[in-house]
Amino acid sequence: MTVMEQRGAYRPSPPPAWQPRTDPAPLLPDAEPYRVLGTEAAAQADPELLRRLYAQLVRGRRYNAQATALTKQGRLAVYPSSTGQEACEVAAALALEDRDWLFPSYRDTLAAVARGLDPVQALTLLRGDWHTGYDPHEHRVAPLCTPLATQLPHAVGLAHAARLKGDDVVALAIVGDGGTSEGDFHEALNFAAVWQAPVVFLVQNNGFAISVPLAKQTAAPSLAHKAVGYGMPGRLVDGNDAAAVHEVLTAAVRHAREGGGPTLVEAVTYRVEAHTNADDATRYRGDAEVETWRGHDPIALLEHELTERGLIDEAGIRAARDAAETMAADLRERMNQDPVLDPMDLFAHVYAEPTPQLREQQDQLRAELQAEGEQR
Amino acid sequence: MTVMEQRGAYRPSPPPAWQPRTDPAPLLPDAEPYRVLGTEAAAQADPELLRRLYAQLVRGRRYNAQATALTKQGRLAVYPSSTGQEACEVAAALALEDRDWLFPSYRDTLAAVARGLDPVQALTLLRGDWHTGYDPHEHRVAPLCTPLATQLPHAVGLAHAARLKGDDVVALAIVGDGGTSEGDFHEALNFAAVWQAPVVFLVQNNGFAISVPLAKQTAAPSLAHKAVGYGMPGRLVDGNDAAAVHEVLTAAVRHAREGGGPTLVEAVTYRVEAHTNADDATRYRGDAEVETWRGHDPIALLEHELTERGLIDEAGIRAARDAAETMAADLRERMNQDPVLDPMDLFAHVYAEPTPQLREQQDQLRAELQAEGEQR
Amino acid sequence: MTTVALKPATMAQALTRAMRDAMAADPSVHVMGEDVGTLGGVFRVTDGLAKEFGEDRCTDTPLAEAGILGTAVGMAMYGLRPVVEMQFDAFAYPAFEQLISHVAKMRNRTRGAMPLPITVRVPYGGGIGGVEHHSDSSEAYYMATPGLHVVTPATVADAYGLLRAAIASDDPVVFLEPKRLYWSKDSWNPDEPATVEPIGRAVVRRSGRSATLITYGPSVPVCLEAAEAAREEGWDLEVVDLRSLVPFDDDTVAASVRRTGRAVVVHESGGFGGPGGEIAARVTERCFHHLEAPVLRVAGFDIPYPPPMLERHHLPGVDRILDAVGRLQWEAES
Amino acid sequence: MTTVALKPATMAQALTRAMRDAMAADPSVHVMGEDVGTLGGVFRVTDGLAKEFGEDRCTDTPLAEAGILGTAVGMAMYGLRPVVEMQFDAFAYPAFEQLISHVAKMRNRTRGAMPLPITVRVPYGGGIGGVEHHSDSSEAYYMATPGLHVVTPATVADAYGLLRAAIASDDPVVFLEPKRLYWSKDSWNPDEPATVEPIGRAVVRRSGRSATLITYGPSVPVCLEAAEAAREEGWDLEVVDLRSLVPFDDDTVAASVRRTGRAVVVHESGGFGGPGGEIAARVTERCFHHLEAPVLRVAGFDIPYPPPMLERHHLPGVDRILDAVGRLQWEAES
Ligand SMILES: Cc1ncc(C[n+]2csc(CCOP(=O)(O)OP(=O)(O)O)c2C)c(N)n1
Ligand SMILES: Cc1ncc(C[n+]2csc(CCOP(=O)(O)OP(=O)(O)O)c2C)c(N)n1
Ligand SMILES: [Mg+2]
Ligand SMILES: [Mg+2]
Repeated sequence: MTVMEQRGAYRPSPPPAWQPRTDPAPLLPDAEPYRVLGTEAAAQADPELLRRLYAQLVRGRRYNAQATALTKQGRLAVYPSSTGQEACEVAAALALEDRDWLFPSYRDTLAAVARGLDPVQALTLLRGDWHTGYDPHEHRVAPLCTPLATQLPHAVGLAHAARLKGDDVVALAIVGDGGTSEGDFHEALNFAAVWQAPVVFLVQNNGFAISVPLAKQTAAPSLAHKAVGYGMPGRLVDGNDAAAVHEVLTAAVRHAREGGGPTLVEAVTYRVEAHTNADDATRYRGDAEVETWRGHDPIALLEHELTERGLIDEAGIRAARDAAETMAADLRERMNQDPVLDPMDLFAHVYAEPTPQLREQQDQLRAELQAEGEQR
Repeated sequence: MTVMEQRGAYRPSPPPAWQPRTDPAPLLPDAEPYRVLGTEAAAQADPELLRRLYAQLVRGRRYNAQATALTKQGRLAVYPSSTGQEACEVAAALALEDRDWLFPSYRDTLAAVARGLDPVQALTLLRGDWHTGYDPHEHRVAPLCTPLATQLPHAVGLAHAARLKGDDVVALAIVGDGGTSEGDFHEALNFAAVWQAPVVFLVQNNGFAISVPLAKQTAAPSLAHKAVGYGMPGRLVDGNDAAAVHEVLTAAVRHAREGGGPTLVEAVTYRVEAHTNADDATRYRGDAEVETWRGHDPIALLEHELTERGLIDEAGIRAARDAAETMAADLRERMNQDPVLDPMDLFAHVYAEPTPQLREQQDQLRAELQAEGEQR
Repeated sequence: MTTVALKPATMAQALTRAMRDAMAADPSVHVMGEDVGTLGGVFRVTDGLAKEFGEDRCTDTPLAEAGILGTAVGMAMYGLRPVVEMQFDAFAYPAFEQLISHVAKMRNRTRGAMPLPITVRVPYGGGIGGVEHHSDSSEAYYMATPGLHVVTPATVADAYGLLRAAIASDDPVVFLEPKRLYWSKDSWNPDEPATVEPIGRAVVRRSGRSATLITYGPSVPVCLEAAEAAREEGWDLEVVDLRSLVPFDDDTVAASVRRTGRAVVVHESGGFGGPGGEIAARVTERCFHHLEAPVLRVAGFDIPYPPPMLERHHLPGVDRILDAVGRLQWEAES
Repeated sequence: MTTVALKPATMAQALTRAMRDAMAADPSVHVMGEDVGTLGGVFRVTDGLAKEFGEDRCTDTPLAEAGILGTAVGMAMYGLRPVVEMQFDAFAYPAFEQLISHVAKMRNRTRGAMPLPITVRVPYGGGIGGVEHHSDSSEAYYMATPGLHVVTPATVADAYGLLRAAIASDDPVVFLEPKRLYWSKDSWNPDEPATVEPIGRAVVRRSGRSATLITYGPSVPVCLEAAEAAREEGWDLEVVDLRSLVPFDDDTVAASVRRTGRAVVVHESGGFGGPGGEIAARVTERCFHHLEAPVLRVAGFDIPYPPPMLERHHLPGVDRILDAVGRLQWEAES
């Protein structure tokens, strides 16, 4: 066989496989984060929704403060606060219907709580009496996910399965700016787009992954610009503007519900407190930056809007605060009780039925506990 | 502590962290794959370069044919042909300086050969007498990489290390359309962009990952659109137009060399033959598609240009073919010799020094071989 | 459902049949992976499933193993029973995190609220002349991970029975398919498929009185061959096919070794840190006073899997097994 | 180089000092990982390195473990000596493919042309009240992977010595740091750092005649404590600290067991498929006729690592070790 026999024909056209596919333009995010509060768009917002958001923000802030306080009292092993990020947490919860699913990261207990989860159950992982402290099916909240970005493919798979079954279910998954660097982020978004799965990916860009600032995490124009590479819309939103986050997420959820496929939403926000109570943020950032962000506080932004426009009065504000205090008091009280633990639970859920090997170990621990009990 | 004390101040500005960063516009690929041959741009091309590319394409096609023939003769365990993709393979090799590094995937033995590697060494992996059949340092060709996309972070690390050492070295890594779905692709591009490492990523979009067509692999407008999500330029090129691929890659290499950071290049091409000799492509695609692509053959495209413009004559074409035949004859002859193997090599390179455990196993095999020898 | 005459059948065909029957019986069974749909898998083990059940039930995924297993987790969360194919042993590694931190742990993490009935099919082991990264024996990784079941068939009938049991299991199962047995044939009758036994039972493939060969998967036929050859040397070897590495059938194995008093564990996986250490240790714990000699191990060398032309020197063969049997301190006997 | 008085020092400080000395001695040593630069690591083990050597030598990477290890591979290909930090044990899993298929195999794949002198530091094990995925004992995975060295210190001096040796090694080393010993103190003198012994030597931490406890890393102090407690029961226990799991110091271990005739392997990792099986099997192979009882194992249970409030029931403690010692068939003695 000679080379010439092997050679194909000449045709000076563009490569045949290539066709202009999806138009990229509508997938690209706007040049600025979308805002509602303090802009003309605010006039369109539903006052009732704004008041609901406000009450939840106030409650969320109080929840964060209470949880952090519990770490100091030794009642929580660790707490990653979402103080300053409440608008994202709350809007994510409120953008979903009951039948939808939330896939939180380890920082998003507040989103789970705003969705209806008992705060004590939400904090189980961080108290340390078990891992996931709730039945995920009850409120359709997936287990809080510690390994970063690894829950994103779960959200895609669940949404895909629901669609295959003909169920009207959207999954909303939350990930941090740092988490976008993981391979699982990439694979999840790609699967979602190829399968046109009803998923919304919410990136809470809070400026840091523990000590690592965004500039060391990515060189992209914005994280929302990643969307076009998967063929899904990317949206950029002011993450401290609860009305804006809610609007953008609601639109993305609707888009997904209507068969439009996934959306990537980047919410620009800031982690006002340290990474967790165990972290020392002064090692990697200055007070000035934090102070600047305190000037863009999600509660203040919304309260200003509500007050300015006469949508809330002193009593309304007080009611929100009181409700938050009640939640906090109840949480404090219940967290101050020692959980009742059964060490034998260690073996109860490894498999549907313990293996013969586990049964032996179970017997061993039982005997040890008995001996311990007798000694006392 | 009450909620109000916890609350920050009001400031109706955009979120402080957010600044318009990199301008996305220049990072986006053109709407159509860039072409040179058969367009006005061809007039600008260096005739000497075109002739060099032509000779290499012809040689590459012959190399592919010879390697495939060797599988039929049982001289190669398996061969993934790059027939139809020679323009990418050859242009990748020629776009680099000697001091640069090439990171091929398992399909890219031709790129390695075009870079100067002995074809027999390049085929060692596929013959089965060892894994990497050459010293990567000699021609600065990283080991052929079978696990898809996993060599991309290596390319980034090497380029980064060279830059840290002050060396003028660019790394060019090749990956398939399927490989872009892997997490390692994502992580490699992100690291490259954050570190501004001198790397060029060449995606050979040949339409398939074994049997899986591009439409099941991605929903993106193009694979080159992924670049903007990392903050690097994305370029789309006709992968069968050797002059175009060479020009785009050369520009990307220069950009990297000058400190401009990485580029993602998508070359639109087609895998004319089956995935490997062991594959049956009729199971997943029709002849018509293949025929269409044979009409956009890289050799024919370039030969037409050269002939039309009088840059090559019959003698020149014959010379290229003769050189290819000589290479093929030499390759055939050398591959028809049985490689000399020493089973004791199994232990020679696991560690710098064999562990005591390996020494025991070494002794065992030595004794077995001796016993075998005595039996004969 | 039409009946296909598969008599004699290959192990690959039995596996296909198991998935087909499972999919027909239970609409929540979904097959997914690279090239499993249109192509029917690079080993043709999923051949015909997409055609019969549609692409939504047998899906060609994008090329990303963590994504495949990760989305399977989500699908299982929603009540499906994904059967995931990893194309080759070493290409399952990108999915390691999903397997270890989620698949293996989800039931436990959620106190049983979220079991994950996922079957992860992994073609494994060597002997087929595969180039690097295509012949790993990765069972040690899976065995060391609580929450996973780990099974591997050695016969055509077991391929069917174990895969049905794996898919039916409410726990995740790593289903290791010995590549070099894919084309092994048997006169297995697919119309009377073996009763599906629960996972976890070893089987004595050959009875013997001198010593026990404990093995599984690709090494079972090798051990049976060795047992035949051993007769010439005057040894009557028993061969135990574990079939399930997790759970481990201590009863069957210990009963055999107590009878014979001597044992060799045989596998293709590297010896150091491989399954054989665990097996030898547990046998010794249980049978110490019945042992005439230490339990020995015949395994692959502790090296990266060799290139095709050298693999025969690596793989435990009949001679190496007989050598080990010879070292079982027979002098003590006489 | 200024000398810091670190006397007594913690294990964390000794590790920092080892990296600092290695970086000062060899400009090709680069530290990289999540939060290792400005913050100095979540355990502060890289504290001060970025300040002293600059961010190019101690680099905060993007958050992606495969990317971290994968780029380290490329850096090592170009002659650097990367010291990679994985933030926690379970967060090393996303890098598994890079570790198994590239880091462990590159030297072999290239016939020695491309060795990869990479140190992968992995804080491992429990006992610090970490939430899920923060307390895995993953050594079994690494032990089963030819091409890797696997070491783990139990003392402050060894932390320094072994890490220097790991960084100096031309082979990749998985360096397992027992998290709960990070703050253990010793009167180690950093100005006369222990001579850097080559990797692969176990050490007898306590001599005894009744039985040998074979252990490593976080379980060494527990075994020493158990040995003290055992005196009351009339047992004089020897404690062997393996320090290196790969290569394994068969000579030291076997010599001890031949002396004592009895052995218990103790580790925190799960028992089934864990390091103990390998260790028990090799000890038995070598010391069969010296053994008065089977080698027993005291290990973590075969379960996902428990939540903080239950971890004490999982971790092998003094009582469980003494129970095992008690089962070493002492009746036979009398
Ligand atoms: C796979 C993985 N790697 C590392 C970690 C350790 N870790 C916990 S939080 C964190 C930073 C996360 O940053 P980001 O994604 O931005 O979320 P944020 O903390 O800001 O909410 C890191 C590195 C982890 N949990 N998972
Ligand atoms: C990590 C990994 N997963 C799966 C495979 C098996 N495999 C080999 S080639 C191939 C398809 C590759 O497609 P693409 O990246 O488009 O490259 P092409 O073959 O078209 O050159 C697959 C799935 C592999 N080699 N590595
Ligand atoms: Mg963040
Ligand atoms: Mg392809």
